[in-house]
Amino acid sequence: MDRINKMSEKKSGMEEKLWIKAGLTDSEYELLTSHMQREPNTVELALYAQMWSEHCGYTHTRPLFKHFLTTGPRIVQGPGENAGIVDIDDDEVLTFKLESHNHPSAIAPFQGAATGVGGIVRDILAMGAYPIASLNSLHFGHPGDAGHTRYLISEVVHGIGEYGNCLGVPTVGGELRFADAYKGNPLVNAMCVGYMKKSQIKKAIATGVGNSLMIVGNLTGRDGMGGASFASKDLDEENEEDRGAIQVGDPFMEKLLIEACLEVFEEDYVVGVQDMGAAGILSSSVETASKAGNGVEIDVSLVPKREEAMRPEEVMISESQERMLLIVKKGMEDKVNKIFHKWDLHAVVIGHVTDDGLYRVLEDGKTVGEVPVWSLMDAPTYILEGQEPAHLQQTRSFKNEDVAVPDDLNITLLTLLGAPDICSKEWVYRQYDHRVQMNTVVKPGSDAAIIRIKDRDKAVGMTMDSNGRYCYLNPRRGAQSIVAESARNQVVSGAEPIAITDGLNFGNPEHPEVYYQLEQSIIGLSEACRALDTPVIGGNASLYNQTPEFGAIFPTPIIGMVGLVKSLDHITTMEFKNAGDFILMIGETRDELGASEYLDQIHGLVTGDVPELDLELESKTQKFILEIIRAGLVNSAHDIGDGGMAVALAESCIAGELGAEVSFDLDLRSDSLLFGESQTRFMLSASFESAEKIIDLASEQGLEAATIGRINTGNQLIINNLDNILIDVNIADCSEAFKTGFDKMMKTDA
Amino acid sequence: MNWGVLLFPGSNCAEDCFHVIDKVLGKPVTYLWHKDTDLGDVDAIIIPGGFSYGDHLRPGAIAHLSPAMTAVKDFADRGGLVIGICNGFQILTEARMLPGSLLQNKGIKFLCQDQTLKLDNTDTPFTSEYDPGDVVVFPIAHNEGNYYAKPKTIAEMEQNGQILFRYCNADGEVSDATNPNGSINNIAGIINRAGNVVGMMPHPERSSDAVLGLSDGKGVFVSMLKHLEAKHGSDQ
Amino acid sequence: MLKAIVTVMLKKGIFDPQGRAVQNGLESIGFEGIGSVRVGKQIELTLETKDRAEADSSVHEMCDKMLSNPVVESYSFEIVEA
Amino acid sequence: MLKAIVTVMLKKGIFDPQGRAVQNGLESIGFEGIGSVRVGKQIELTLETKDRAEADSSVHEMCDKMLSNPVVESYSFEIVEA
Ligand SMILES: Nc1ncnc2c1ncn2[C@@H]1O[C@H](COP(=O)(O)OP(=O)(O)O)[C@@H](O)[C@H]1O
Ligand SMILES: [Mg+2]
Repeated sequence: MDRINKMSEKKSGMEEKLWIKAGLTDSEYELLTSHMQREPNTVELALYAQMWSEHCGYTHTRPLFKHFLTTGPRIVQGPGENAGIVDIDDDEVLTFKLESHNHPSAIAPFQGAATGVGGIVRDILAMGAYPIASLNSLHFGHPGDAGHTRYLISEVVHGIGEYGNCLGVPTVGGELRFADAYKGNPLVNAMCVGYMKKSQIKKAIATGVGNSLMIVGNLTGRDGMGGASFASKDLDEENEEDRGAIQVGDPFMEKLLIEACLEVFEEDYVVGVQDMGAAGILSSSVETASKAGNGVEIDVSLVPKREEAMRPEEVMISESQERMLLIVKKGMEDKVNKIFHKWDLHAVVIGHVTDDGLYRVLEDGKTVGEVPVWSLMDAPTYILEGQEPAHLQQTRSFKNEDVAVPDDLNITLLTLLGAPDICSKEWVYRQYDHRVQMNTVVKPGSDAAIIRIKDRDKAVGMTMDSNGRYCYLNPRRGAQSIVAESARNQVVSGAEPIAITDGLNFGNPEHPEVYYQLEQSIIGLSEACRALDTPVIGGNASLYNQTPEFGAIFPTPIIGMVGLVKSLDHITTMEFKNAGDFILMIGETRDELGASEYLDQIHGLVTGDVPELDLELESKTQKFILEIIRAGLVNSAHDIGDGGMAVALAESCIAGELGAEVSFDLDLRSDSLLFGESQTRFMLSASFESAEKIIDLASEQGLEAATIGRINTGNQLIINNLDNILIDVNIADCSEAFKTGFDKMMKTDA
Repeated sequence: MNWGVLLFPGSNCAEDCFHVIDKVLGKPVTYLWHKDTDLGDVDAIIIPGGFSYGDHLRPGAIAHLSPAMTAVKDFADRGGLVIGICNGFQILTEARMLPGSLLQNKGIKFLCQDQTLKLDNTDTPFTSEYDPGDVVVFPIAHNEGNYYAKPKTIAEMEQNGQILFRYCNADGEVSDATNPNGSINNIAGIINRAGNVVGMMPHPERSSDAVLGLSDGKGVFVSMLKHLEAKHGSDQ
Repeated sequence: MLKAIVTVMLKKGIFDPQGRAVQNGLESIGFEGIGSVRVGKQIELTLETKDRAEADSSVHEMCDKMLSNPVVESYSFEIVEA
Repeated sequence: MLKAIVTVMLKKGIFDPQGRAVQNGLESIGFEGIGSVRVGKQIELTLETKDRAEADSSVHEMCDKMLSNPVVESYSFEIVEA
């Protein structure tokens, strides 16, 4: 080795500890020197620093993943590949995953969000699949009080739109939520779903000694230097110098990459594929080699670059976008290159699979770094001791009596309909091409997006959900509720939930309270996934989401769920369809105001406990909803979520442009009845005969169900309880509040 | 009757157009490649939507210079039917096969929505299935759909019946309030003087497969088909 | 090596929505006294030739063919030493 | 009246996909000897003030706050008589 920069030669003062600068601890440094049985040079140190970061090595989250259910009859591939795979019958499969791009989006929101989309699409492509839809989950501070937040929202939405639109992958859904906890550290999580035949599945594996590693796509530059370790630190001033690490997305290149890769995959040239995400060439090649138990060698001088004088470690960890690694059968390199050439792209051999289990970096044929592959994959993990956050004692002691019922409940309803978390997100999704590919049967604006599979009588439901406030007030039950809510969105749309991908967005796990939130949320997610039979097939962790000024974000697990609609006839939407239809409510309403949108928006309180959730009842009720939908008994279906029953009812009226009158006989506070968020509830409409059948079926199964009123052609939404009129509002006013809420919010001046 | 769908790097509605001709119309259709100078034996050419060359510089700025576009011009000069949809429209204006240009939407944002359109001239090979004044729904999805031409050009086009579709509301009213992108005279689709080259921002193909809840757009392709069939009948 | 700096702007009289949006944006954060804003493109090309006349005519041709759309845009450029 | 001509370009070292696409496009129609292409924005603002120093400082502020994103872009401007 010619290029030895012995660390020890400079190992004197603190500022000389290069491993600290690289993001490794003293004990990690000791561990890696024992793995190597010598001290690393600069190249080797960079390899460990990247691979052992939270982002690549999942150092804090890996030990917690054991809780997850990851198998099931429809699960073809669980966590461990670029994305999980589920079976949707007929030898067809879907692959999907979500990924965060929080820190890049905080700094360069347009590019950060755009490259987030690009990254997750390549994960799907690397599975051999054609990307058929994407979704996104966005969290920001409240825009009302900050021009900067409005700028972030505009730029993030623009970035997601521009990238996805150019690719021709429809952006069909997602969510957009607000809380001050995200002010300094917004969350941008993107999800992509791909489709393929079972026989087309590809793996990220470097088998076959002598096979070639080919890099395809964009040239390599110094972009995103150290992005993986950057994502594994708090966002603060000290990281200022990392902020040069901005990648620029090139969706046009990505589109060509998709076309060319899928064309190559049709032939028998490629044994393995891996996208280049965090830590670029390094992590993609280490992972593929490790899976095969092989070694690899890569010559950095062969990598096509667009910047001069790049150091070997810079080439290895560059996060230039729109690149993929193909493991190509020996002798097939020219054929691969020919297909890429057709699309005006190159495919270049940068190294080979070896049999010695070593990760060898060369420069102009000379070795400049050499470490065991296994040791790079063997990032140390940390099991920490969590501590219940101090605020929970106080928030759990909240009693409904602590707040007064508002005088004018009509105004309360209108306020909620226009509230940031509830109001129409059309401002967002009209910037996304949600119809390209001509499969979008249910477009954004309903509970789940529904994408048909061409030439088949079946479709796919897609959702993304989270609730930071719930998880802040009760991480475990909050996390359960998210899975339940996502599954509700699926079943009301006619889809049977199949599996989830999870995005773990948390603060710095080294803080015991944050670690508690992380651990409890994972336990909650796992419990709900087991109860609802939706295994976790992949996910992403984004920790260290906090700033000195605003502290840690709300604990925000985000889930992306996919469901199967077994016949196009089952597709159901939330809008009321026919005047005269009966309105039914399934599920029990209790005196639960804690953690609600209502407390937050109307009383300015983020407090109380998350509503009770009986997972067994949830599962039973969801199966029932799906059963009656499949039986053709239901004309519209909507889950009752943020803002409670009154909001759900108003949404169905607004979307259907119809009026409704409903009456209850419940001994409950008016605000609990109208706006409480008791779980496991649904709002349906059906013809008279069907409504009767639904009630009968429900009582047979011991489920709470009631016909509460009827749809009419009038312009009013009227809600009575015990002969009192609680709500009597004009649908047009509801609609106005719901549809202009977002615009108003984006125009408010500080 | 052979249909051709022209593929550029970055086209992303080519499969959609192909699907409609193949599955909805049940007619033979092939892809044409931007580098080809010989387009083979086709009777109608669709230039699909998307982001050819990433829309870099201006939408259509790079694509219109490709070898295939020279062949498309020849094809049109010989009377062949050409329809450019969305990015295809932008390419046709860049190639000067249609007058005017498509500027950025007045709201400077990408706009994807189901759009109501009013039929103007229905006496063309592309619109014969409709009646004048019909109101139809085709989705739009574009960032540069704001049609502009010099006032004199617009006046001539209006006089010659070159406007095929205008943005309107559900009642067929055409006004500034029903104009999503700032197009002059709410223009959504136009035809050349010779009557065989059309450009339109709305996507008729996305409104052709009833499963998706929209089917008004099928008429555009059926009109073209009937025209071709009549022509072939008389050729024989 | 020479460098061509090409500026492409929308022709006068054609409404520039982006310019308007920038103006509104600037005003909304408190800037006053802005008459109008136009947004165009600046394209910088390095050219391998050393011959200014040749560069000049080839950049003209690039502008006419691809870099600008004469229906709605006008262009100008200068050539400097790279 | 004064006019500020602001140029905003991606910083050196930051990948410019648009520039690359334009370069490839120009090459594909036969232009040779193009070293590199970068595409940026030119923003022209007319300002009501007559005070150059004032204009100068306010345009600087506009660039920092809205016209450019200092993380990825650099800007320059000149002020001329309108
Ligand atoms: N960021 C976004 N991108 C795309 N669609 C979105 C986004 N945010 C919300 N939507 C769409 O708006 C609708 C309402 O969202 P939301 O209120 O979160 O629904 P729910 O409460 O049923 O989960 C859904 O169709 C959703 O897909
Ligand atoms: Mg819902």
